[in-house]
Amino acid sequence: SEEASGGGNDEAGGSGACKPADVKLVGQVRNESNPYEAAWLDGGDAFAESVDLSQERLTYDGDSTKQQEQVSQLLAGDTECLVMNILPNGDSDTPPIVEQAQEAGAYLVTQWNKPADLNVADYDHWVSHITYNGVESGKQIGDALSEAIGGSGGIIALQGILDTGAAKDRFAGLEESLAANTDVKLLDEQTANFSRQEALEVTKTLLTKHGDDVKGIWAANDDMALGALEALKQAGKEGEVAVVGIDAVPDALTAIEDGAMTATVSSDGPWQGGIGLAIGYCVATGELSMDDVAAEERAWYAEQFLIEKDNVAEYMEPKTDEADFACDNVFSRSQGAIS
Amino acid sequence: MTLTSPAEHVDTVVARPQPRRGVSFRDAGPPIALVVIFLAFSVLSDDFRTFTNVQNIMDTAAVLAVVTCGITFVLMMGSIDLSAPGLMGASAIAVALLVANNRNGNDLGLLGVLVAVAIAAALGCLSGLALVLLKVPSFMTTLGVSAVGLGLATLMFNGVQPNITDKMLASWAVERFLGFSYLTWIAVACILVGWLVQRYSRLGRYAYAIGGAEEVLSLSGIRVKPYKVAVFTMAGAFYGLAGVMVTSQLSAGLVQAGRGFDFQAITAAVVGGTLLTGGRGGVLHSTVGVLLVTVVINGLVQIGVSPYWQGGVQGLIVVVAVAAAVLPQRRRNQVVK
Amino acid sequence: MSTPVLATPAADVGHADKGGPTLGQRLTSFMPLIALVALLAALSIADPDFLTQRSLTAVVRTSAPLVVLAVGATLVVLCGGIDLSIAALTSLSTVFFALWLPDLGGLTTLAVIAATACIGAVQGLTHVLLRIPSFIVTLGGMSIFSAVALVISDAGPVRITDRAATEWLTLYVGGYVPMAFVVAVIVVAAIALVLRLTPIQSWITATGYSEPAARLAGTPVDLVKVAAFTVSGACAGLASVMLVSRNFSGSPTMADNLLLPAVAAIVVGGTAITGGHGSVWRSLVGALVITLLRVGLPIVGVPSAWEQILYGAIIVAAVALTLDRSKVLIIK
Amino acid sequence: MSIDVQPEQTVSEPAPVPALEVRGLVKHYPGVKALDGVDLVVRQHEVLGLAGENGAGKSTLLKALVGLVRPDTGEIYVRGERVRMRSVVEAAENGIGMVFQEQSLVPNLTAAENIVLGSEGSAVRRGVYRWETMRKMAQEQLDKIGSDINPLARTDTLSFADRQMVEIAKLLRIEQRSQHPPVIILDEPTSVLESKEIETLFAQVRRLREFASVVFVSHRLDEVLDVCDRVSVLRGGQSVGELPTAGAVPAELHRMMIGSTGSDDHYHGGGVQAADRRESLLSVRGMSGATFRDVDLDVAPGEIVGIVGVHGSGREDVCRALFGAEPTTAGDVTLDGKKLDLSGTRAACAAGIGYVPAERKTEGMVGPMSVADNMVLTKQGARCTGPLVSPRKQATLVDRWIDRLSIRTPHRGTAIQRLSGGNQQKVVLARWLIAGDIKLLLLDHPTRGLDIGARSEVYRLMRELAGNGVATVLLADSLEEAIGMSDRIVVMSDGRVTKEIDCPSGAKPTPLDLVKEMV
Ligand SMILES: Nc1ncnc2c1ncn2[C@@H]1O[C@H](COP(=O)(O)OP(=O)(O)OP(=O)(O)O)[C@@H](O)[C@H]1O
Ligand SMILES: Nc1ncnc2c1ncn2[C@@H]1O[C@H](COP(=O)(O)OP(=O)(O)OP(=O)(O)O)[C@@H](O)[C@H]1O
Ligand SMILES: [Mg+2]
Ligand SMILES: [Mg+2]
Repeated sequence: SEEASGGGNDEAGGSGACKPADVKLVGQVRNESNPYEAAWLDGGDAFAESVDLSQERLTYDGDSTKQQEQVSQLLAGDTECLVMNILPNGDSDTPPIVEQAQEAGAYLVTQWNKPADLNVADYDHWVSHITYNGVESGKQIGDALSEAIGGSGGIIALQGILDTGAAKDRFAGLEESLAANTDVKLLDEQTANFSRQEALEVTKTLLTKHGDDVKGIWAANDDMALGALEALKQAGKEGEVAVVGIDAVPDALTAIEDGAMTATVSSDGPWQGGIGLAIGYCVATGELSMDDVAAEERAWYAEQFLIEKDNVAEYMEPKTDEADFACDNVFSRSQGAIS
Repeated sequence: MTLTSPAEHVDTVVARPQPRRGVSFRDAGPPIALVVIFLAFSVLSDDFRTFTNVQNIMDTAAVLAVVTCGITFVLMMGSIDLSAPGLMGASAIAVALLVANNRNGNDLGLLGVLVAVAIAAALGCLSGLALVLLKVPSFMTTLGVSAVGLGLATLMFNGVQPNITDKMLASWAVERFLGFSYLTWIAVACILVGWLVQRYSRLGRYAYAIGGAEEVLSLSGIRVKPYKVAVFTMAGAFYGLAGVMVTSQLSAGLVQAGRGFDFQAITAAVVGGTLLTGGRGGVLHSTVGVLLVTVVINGLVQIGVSPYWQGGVQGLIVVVAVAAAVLPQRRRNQVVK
Repeated sequence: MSTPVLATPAADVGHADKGGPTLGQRLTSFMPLIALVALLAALSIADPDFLTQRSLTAVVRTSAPLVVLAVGATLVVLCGGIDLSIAALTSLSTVFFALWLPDLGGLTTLAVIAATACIGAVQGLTHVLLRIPSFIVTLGGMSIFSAVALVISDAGPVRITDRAATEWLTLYVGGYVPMAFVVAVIVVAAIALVLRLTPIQSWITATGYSEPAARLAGTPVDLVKVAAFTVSGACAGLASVMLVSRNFSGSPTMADNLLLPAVAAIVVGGTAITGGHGSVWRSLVGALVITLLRVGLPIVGVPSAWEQILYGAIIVAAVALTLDRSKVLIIK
Repeated sequence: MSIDVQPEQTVSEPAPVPALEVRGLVKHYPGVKALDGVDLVVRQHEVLGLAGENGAGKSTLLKALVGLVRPDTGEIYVRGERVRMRSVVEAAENGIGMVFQEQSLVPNLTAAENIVLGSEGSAVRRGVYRWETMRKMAQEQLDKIGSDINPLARTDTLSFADRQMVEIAKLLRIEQRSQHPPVIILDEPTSVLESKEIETLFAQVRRLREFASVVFVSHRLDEVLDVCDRVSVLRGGQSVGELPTAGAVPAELHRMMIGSTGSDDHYHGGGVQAADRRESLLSVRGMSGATFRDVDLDVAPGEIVGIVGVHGSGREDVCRALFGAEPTTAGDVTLDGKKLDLSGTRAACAAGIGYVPAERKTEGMVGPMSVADNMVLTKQGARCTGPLVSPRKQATLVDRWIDRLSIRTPHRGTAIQRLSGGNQQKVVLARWLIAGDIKLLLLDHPTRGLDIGARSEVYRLMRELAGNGVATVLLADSLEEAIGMSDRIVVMSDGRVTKEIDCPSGAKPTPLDLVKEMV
């Protein structure tokens, strides 16, 4: 049952026999106007170059419908050797993408968002789904925050876009962390929609509301953490309140290096941009047979690291290793199947 | 026969209604709503009625106030302007790349700010030109120009976040004068300038008149097109400044710096009593609207409304506030669009 | 009462059937189509693969929800108002659909449309009774609907397991024409037909051009406006069913980004945003233009930043082409 | 043409250069020839009347003179020099200015701003307003015409008549603008004025003649003859002659306008006798509203009741209240024995009430809609079979009424805003008549801006309707009209009914009688 439909057929299910030159690589993210996603697409370009192809860069402005529209249009073209590395806008956007890709016979890798009950193994053209363990990261930075404020005191939480899985998982992680650190008190939680600017305003308001009770700020991503830092600066509390985030965007790393921020969790954009295409490419060209893809490699957590002041230097320069993208090595960063 | 009718004795001169000066009753709705809402939150939350929170409200309102200042002139003409997000994005990135930053060696300081504002003004001018030359409704020209602005911003952004290291610009958001941040004072200055323009300049009065009866201006031999273009340009400059202010707040130039400001500013202006059909209201009206909207957002966080309900309650309060404000002016046959 | 006969006969009144619309005027009503064809031609030149049957089928299939949304809101715009809540209402009703489906089964579609029609009517009533500008009412509606959707969906997508209820929308008529688009066209045709054959058309037009005059002529202005909002709401409901059939789930933010495209579709079609002049057919074509721009530009390989710049420039140019300026005296 | 007259003016010469001369002006609109070779001469220091039926082309001609209409062919000479008017500014520089038929003030600006609009001079220096200078400038203009309007009042707070005065005050600024003696064009300036204001205006016109030429248009022929030195007559876009006013009578002028002998009996006699008014169709008891109190009013079937009163007497609002367009606070109103629902215009229409508003342009018609659509706007049933519109039925119906009322329009599908004012009014009137189910007509200045022929037709129509049992409430354009048309006159003052005067044909009161009651 674990070996499900993937390898069911004698033609090796979704495994393809495309000539490397016929493969068409597509990377799709929300927009190119934030460093993380721009780096993702650049990573994709780098991989494409390594196999003498080019990547078609698509962006959909964080607009779910536009993403669906683009995907349908893409799949209305030639799909035989199409490889897509897609960041679905939200959990609910994944199923239609998957179904369409399956129907059209394109090779699909998705990242970050997927409804928990959607099973990758049920589709032979949905090669893989990669994500980071949000509960884990939320908990890691929660713990780091507790430690930074000395194990007791009030904190405030800035949530992401409320209806995304990432926001929920990360907040669940915080709650786990709080359950373990009983002296840390969650004073308030508000959403700032993953946005730096909204985080600035919400934090300012919460700072006036709770004043000096606020010892730490937990943010569901680095952008909001950076917004919170600005708010602290404007309130004259720079350095007095610990701030943690997730994503390891360059600015956050700098902030950690400078001591303004306490911790973040790495997610490696360039690697994500490359790895999705690499997996799809390997399967499309037949270098990797779907039969050989283990069940726990169909949907998996990628390796992530808690970055604090002591190890930040290692992450300052993004290093994507071409070896990561070799067909026999594409799952090297797996931390196990998504449970 | 008509002429010689002795009816001329009839027209007894009734005491003429003296014109209203200062605040008139029909303008009183929004300020009253502001006071009521402020008092209501003060009662509901002790944290709300602190001086620091008032400071906070003012600081928060600053950017929106500047955007609204610009949009008010456009609304006064009866046009609409959705270009704030694009123009602010373009100017935010531009200023971040022009003052001292981590991306390049530029260090233009105040000149950089001026260039960024000028870029936004030029884009605003483009909306105005498309409106008067191509005769495309402002709704569309500004929507289009906003997209163009975002595109330009994305081009300049080029994948790497520009962070500012410029001391002067960074200080705007942090340094305080008389308890309020420099940004708040910049907003106050903008409102003052806007008000003076509206009341004492030909541009402002003509913008107001265009909203009242555009065709009459042409009949009086006034070429309205240049004024329309000028109004959009001026609005663009205000958005540009707002983009710079956001950059100062965040110490970074974001393409999304202006996201949501278009509808927020229109809401604020309308809540303050500026009519979307033009010819009514003004900068001071809009300022009241900005404060009202900001107070509501701040107050809801202060009294701890669930983040899930925040948006909904805000929407409800805006509708109720406008309903209360128009109640005294309800007339039959009144046109409400 | 017998109709009075007047002494002075009409001297030289030339009201014979000459002087109808001239060729030029007729041409302007085809401008949206011309814009559409020109855009399609440009995209095909940029990427010859774009002009395939499969690709065109995908475009019309994709456009269906936008067409329905735009057409509903067109009625409100024709009356001189604006409906900013359509997108949020669509999102909300995708959640309704997903939540109700297990209980209502096949009736869910009707129930959702009825519910959104009622919500539209409530907005319309708020607008006409409280005399609040439609811009504000629907802006408030927009945030309220979003909040309700977030709360009832528990801030996440609600999957639907029983796809039978929306299966029909994913079929193809004659193997090529997507059912969703056929439904959209039927909606447009039905609305257009009702408008054409009944006095409602002239009520809407009069209301849009000059509300005081319409009111003093005894036109049921308030009724017409409430009806327009009701239809707009119902269309949002139908659009949500189409989206659900495509996404297999309801989500509280699914359609939120369709607001500006829908309004842009209306304006690109040449309907005057100030009210009075326009038609639902124009919005249909406008929605196709907008869809082509949304999907076509990136697919033919325009880079993201340039895509936005082109999008901005093209919508302005399209309106410059399609708007019949003889019907709209003052362009605001 | 080769009249290259000497540019330097020698006033002593026997035939001085005309201030303005027009030759062979032609202007086509789709389906109409608005001007068909018009010639016109305006001499220096004269008041020239321009007469003609509705749609004769007067406004078009005058607009061509100030550059608002670009004629197809033809020449315009100002003081002997050929000029091409391309804009109002150019016209003003040539000393030509115009008060438009439809009011053209910016409602949300102050009167002062409106007066100086477009010629601010020292009131705006380098783009900056100097309010005090502006107020003084405006005050000066207002003083000239003896108006006591506060220059800093917002224009939309002023009455209709006051706004007209502001327009004239504004026009007189042209004196400052051109070094030549100006030509001042007044297109129907009196149609909304009251007698006293008309007198003031005429005094102004006479004063203007001292240093300017004036072109004056009015449909009140007696006015034209009174104030003008000479009248030029237009018919169907052509000049058909001119008439010195000395000794001329209105009938003579009217004959020239319509090309045949018209009837002198404008009001067509008739009317109901007091005895016939036993049961009233409309009965109003103690109706009160924002601007009127305790109004009692009865109108019998077939009766025409005129309401007279000065500005602010509340008579317009009474009319609107009866039509459900203005809220009432108290009162019983019954129509035909049934209680009348005053909650909205729709109920009023359904009850068989019709209303013709005074502000035709904004309230009476929907400009961009066709003549046909405007005509059937209210009584949709008349063009429908069942719930569906029948285009054939509509065409027949509309064309029949276009004929009946001699509406000059190229086509029933022409936008009503392209028609001349008088023809627009006829369409609006027809709106209430087409279904033949009207019981009560409320007419607010129904003949405003109508030529004598059209007016006569409206009167005839009113009589005809009255003869068929329609009750009419008339807010007349002049006291004479009220007296001539009404069977009974109700005087209102300060929101109350102060007097009722029987007004049967044969025993009409004089205007003086009414005036005494109105004060
Ligand atoms: N002496 C003056 N000094 C400066 N401005 C003046 C003066 N007189 C009039 N104005 C201008 O004229 C306008 C109309 O004046 P008024 O006070 O009647 O209306 P308002 O209150 O501005 O209108 P609204 O009700 O639309 O706000 C004012 O907005 C003002 O700008
Ligand atoms: N913009 C226009 N488009 C088309 N036809 C027009 C336009 N303006 C005027 N006309 C037509 O030209 C003719 C002359 O109109 P004009 O307004 O000059 O008449 P008038 O003599 O001023 O009438 P009135 O006494 O009613 O004001 C009319 O038949 C009218 O329908
Ligand atoms: Mg005021
Ligand atoms: Mg005229």
